[in-house]
Amino acid sequence: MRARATHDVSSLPTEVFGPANVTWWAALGGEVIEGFVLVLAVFAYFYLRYEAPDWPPLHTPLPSLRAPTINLALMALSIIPAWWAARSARAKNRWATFAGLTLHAILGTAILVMRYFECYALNVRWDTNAYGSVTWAILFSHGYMALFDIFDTAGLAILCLFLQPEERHYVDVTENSFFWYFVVATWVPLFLIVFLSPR
Amino acid sequence: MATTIGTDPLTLPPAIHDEDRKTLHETWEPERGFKGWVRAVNHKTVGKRYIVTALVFLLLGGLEAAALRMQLARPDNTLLGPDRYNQVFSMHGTTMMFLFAVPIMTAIGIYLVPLMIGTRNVAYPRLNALGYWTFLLGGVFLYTFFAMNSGPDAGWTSYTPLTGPQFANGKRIDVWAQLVTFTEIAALIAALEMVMTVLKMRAPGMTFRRLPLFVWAQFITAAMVMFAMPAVATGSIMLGADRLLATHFFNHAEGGDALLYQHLFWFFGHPEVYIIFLPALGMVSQIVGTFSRRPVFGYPVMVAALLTTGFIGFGLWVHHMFATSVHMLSQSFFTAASTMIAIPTGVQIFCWIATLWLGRPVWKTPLLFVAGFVVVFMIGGLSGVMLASVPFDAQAHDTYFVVAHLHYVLLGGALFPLFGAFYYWYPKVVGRLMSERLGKWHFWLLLIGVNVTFFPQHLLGLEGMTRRIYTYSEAMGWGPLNLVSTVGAVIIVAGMAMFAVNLLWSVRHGEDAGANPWGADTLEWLTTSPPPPYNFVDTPVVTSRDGLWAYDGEVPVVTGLHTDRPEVLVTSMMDTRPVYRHEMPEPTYAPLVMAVVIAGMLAAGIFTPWGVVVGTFAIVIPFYIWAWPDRGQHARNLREEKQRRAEPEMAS
Amino acid sequence: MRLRHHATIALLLWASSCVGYDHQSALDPAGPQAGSVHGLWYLMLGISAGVYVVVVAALLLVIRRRQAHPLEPDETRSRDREARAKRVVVIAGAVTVGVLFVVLLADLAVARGLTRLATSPALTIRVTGHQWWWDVEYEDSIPQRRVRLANEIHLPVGQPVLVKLQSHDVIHSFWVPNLAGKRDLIPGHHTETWIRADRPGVYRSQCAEFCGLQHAKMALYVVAEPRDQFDAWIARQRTPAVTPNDTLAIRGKGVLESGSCALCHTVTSTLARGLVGPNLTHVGSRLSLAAGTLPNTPGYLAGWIADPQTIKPGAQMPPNSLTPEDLRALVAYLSTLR
Amino acid sequence: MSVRFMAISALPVALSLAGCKQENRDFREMPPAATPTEAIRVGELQPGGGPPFDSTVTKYADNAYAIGTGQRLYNQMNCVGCHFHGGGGIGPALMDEQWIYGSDPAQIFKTIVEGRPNGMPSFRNKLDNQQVWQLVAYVRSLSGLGGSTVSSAREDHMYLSPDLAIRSPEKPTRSAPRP
Repeated sequence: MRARATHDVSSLPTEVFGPANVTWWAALGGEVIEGFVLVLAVFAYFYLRYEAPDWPPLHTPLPSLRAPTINLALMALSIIPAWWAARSARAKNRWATFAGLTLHAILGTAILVMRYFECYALNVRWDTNAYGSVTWAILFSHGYMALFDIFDTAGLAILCLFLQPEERHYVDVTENSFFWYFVVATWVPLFLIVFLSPR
Repeated sequence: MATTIGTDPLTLPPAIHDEDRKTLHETWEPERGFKGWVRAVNHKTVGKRYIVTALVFLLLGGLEAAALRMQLARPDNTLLGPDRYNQVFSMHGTTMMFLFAVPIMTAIGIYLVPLMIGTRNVAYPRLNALGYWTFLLGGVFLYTFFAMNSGPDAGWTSYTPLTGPQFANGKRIDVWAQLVTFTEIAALIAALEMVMTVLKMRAPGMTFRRLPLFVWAQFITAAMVMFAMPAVATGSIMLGADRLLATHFFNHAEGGDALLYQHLFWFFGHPEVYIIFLPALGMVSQIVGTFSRRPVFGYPVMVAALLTTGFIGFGLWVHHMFATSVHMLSQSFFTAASTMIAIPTGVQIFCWIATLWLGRPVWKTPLLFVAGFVVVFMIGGLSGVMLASVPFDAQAHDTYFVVAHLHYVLLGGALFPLFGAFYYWYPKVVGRLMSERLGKWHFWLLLIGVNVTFFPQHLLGLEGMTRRIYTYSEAMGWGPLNLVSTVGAVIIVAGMAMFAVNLLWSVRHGEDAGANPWGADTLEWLTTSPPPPYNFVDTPVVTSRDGLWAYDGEVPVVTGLHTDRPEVLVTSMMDTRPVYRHEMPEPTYAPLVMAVVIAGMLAAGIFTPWGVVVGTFAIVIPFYIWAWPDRGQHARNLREEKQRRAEPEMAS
Repeated sequence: MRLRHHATIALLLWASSCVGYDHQSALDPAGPQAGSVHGLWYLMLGISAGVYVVVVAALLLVIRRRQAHPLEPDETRSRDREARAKRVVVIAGAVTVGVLFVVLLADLAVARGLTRLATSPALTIRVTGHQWWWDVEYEDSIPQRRVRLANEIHLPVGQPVLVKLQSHDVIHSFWVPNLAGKRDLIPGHHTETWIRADRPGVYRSQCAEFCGLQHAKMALYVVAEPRDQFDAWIARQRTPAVTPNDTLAIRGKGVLESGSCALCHTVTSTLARGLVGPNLTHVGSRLSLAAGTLPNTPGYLAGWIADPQTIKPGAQMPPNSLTPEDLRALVAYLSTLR
Repeated sequence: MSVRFMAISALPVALSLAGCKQENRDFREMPPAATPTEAIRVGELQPGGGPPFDSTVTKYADNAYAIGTGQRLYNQMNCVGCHFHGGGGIGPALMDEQWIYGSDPAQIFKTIVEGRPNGMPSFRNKLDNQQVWQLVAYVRSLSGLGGSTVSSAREDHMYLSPDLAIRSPEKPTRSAPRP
């Protein structure tokens, strides 16, 4: 058989932003998987709640709201540097991107620290009863996801600091922010379920 | 200027010179030695390893099965005591489901799908390698503990509370739960890989309407994995937490529920069957098409059937729990769904028979295995329809009837197609054909062995022999049928020995295959056997669903990819328009290092929660190594980006 | 194929002739539920066999067709044949749907029928699963009339009996294949099933959900007997344990009360009040020992008491190093507890 | 090559020897010394050999099945009735560091077999030696003595503590001195 050139792709770009990029799809795939893990955790929550005569169980106080509310606000706030980092990355502005990432990483770390206090705000230990177990599990699975995004953010910030980012790194920055929006967005229903719905 | 695609001489357009070909070769050539071995990220290298490793687990799982059959061959046998028997049957199930069946289907996909869609590698090669290493270390982890008398001993389902902290002493169940985490990481990685490769890396012209059925099957399977695996991971992590951290997910006294575990497990466990079965259906479709010398009849129906199976597969899980007192209404729903899932599979079987009837079948070993698939699988499928019935399930559930059913389904529905696939694609992977003679011996011994082993078990089940019993008394009258079953197992072993000999012998002594020994239509047959590291000299353009059969002496190709770096073409999702050129990563240690850290974290995690905490932060190190750019490549990319930015300005 | 065929026929013949002492088969129904499932099974078997034969025959027909010249693409595609194939596949698909619908309707009809059959029970039995034996209690509004025994159920023939199920430790499953389908015993859940035996007999039941080391040796006998025999049996069970009158048995009672037995077992009207193991008040009247593992004879009983861990490794009964005389006395005493 | 291969294959063997001990399940064995209580060391002087129970003690202390069975016996023999789930109530707590009659396995063995004043009954002739050793292993594991990798995290019962939700369900004190 003979080969006949029909498509010349030499003029195509080597990197693109957004859904055309395979990395974007990796982030989306990660979101689907992580999102489904959270859905299952919520399923377990309502399954146990449906079986329980009291929710929270007898002698277990309601969760406190101060730390969770502060953290919700922090999360809402953290969207701004994430968005700013992504915008600067699209404009290929190294230092603005770096600043956005650094702010994002700092806020993210603060959120994770607050997650520790949120666990306290549950007013129940994981090994007290099934209610405690499942609420801790929800907080942890979401926190774990956030932690890995913060690892990524910090890594990209370090990269921006020491190297001139390539185009693909700018693409990574936008996808990192894309994942963070997901982290924040999933927290809203989880917050409502864990902290408000027992009231 | 002449060069080749496959064995056929192919004249390349003037743009591609021999020089470029040489560069292409140098760029993609794998590194040599131990270093190259551990750093490999090529999908074919990883795929081959995956396949070989899964076959080793098949061997181990098979030996365990043989031990079980030996123990049950006669009443009151004392070959294996209850403690050992429980470990061995749990290891058998766990190995076959988690370490053989799912991984080998994935593995064949990893090897073949990029070839079949005309690209050079999978979408995320390093992640792919990480998946393999995690899977390997998971298997090593499980068998190390098994050797230490700490093999799981509560079945591959590991129901609580039998597996909870109170009733399961020691670390045996923790090992099981953690193995699930290992395989879940590997499977999710492979699934992500497969979905994104199929969505974004198909050759121009290979729209969804032209996608080979095997790729469709792999794609749908991977999508199913993304929803099924998290469920079992959730269940097994909760189980581990109950055991290690004293949580109460499954402790009814503190508000937990043992049935929650069963829901989570079977929400994964039932789709799992289809995760094994769908790729096998894809294999059957490719084999039937090729050996009927015509495209598979009813392509749109076939695709629809695969999709329907994928969807309904998630709506059946409760039929594993009928004996737990399920509400009447949901009983009816799950019965109906479980019955109706037979329709898409039935339709596919009809389409294959129609294809064979319309075409002119060539009865080579792969097609023989397809026939065996229909003959054996049908029995499992039909007994599956029976088990969908709540009243009948109440009798047959947890008896040898179910054991017979599941083995008919898995051996008939997955193993026969899998062996067909081995005979079919082996020449592509190795460059030599497997022996037809040994193949036929393998086929007949397996066909006879499977039926002799498992058919009597239907009767045993109805006569009251329950599952997972290590012995039975003579008065039960189960002895003779069990002996027959054990004889059948011996026949299976003989058949598998034929396969093993064939597999090894043909590596050196098999007949030379050439690029396309079967005259098949899909793209992998366009390139040499075995394929070069870059798969295709030029990315082919697809013009029809019939693939190679439609080319008519001339292959339209894509030009313009860099040959001095591992570059692949990314196309748009629906119309496969070329979008950009994506540079693939170079070989790297990062996946192996990351897998070792993950394995350390998981292994430590069964002893102390701090293992997981430390491990989580330790992952950062390989993660950053992974992401950090290579210095030379970095400089080059920056230079080129600068040039590109300068060019439009000059033009304007 | 032929080998399988012969084997199948031989096995079917063998199976139908197999009527031993240990009756544990779904193929030999003795109650309404097992009966209707038995009917459903033959319906489904018939339909399945028909479908199987047709599909495999079609496959074999195709196999017998002329083979192609290897490696030539098939150029003889005719529209006519394609259309015929399409018709056949569509019809086959429609038939499949139809057949499955029939099967589904039969399933649901049988399932509905079974729920309707449960009327007001003549008797309520509470069965508690333990690793690895069954605790059986006949409920009665008057506490003194309650009967407690282990690994054995007696029922009057022809009368529905409600079985309330619960588990003491892990999940077990209660299954008397000759009478009815199985139902799980799940800690924290109260499940129930009901059974009715339409002809007298001894039906064996075995735990059907894997429950650990001795899952294989956790059986229960269901004895269906005519009403008068049953009444006599239950009246006997309501009486306290007999007081021994020969010296050996008296000594045996002493062994039971002073040794380790009393810590776990109860024999009413003695000092043995343990609640860990099976109630032994009328152990002499039972069909089996160690949850259907051994026949109830003095020899097996002595062996079981002395060394249960060889017979049922992992069972919760410890070995007892009694002197031969004590053991003989204990067995003699237990044998009198009828 | 062959040396490396041997080294690799020796590893599982070594591991299995180590692992067997923890996960082994001896259903039918007679522990040494039928009446070990008589052989408790009371002074420095000992006729012949070393302390007789060392092998027995470690064998049970590091064995998951022994501790699990001990846990079961603890419930079945109604130890729970007085000692509760280790926290103590009518009888002394078993989770803390204080041992009235000593934390040595042989001493606990003696306590169970012979009973103690103020309510602890004697289990002589009620439990066989293996069972007592299993109980000893479990009781010691309650206060963190013996292998932590072989004892379980919790049981399937209620962890009642009405007034305080943030609390640990009877966490053993791991700081108890090793004998």
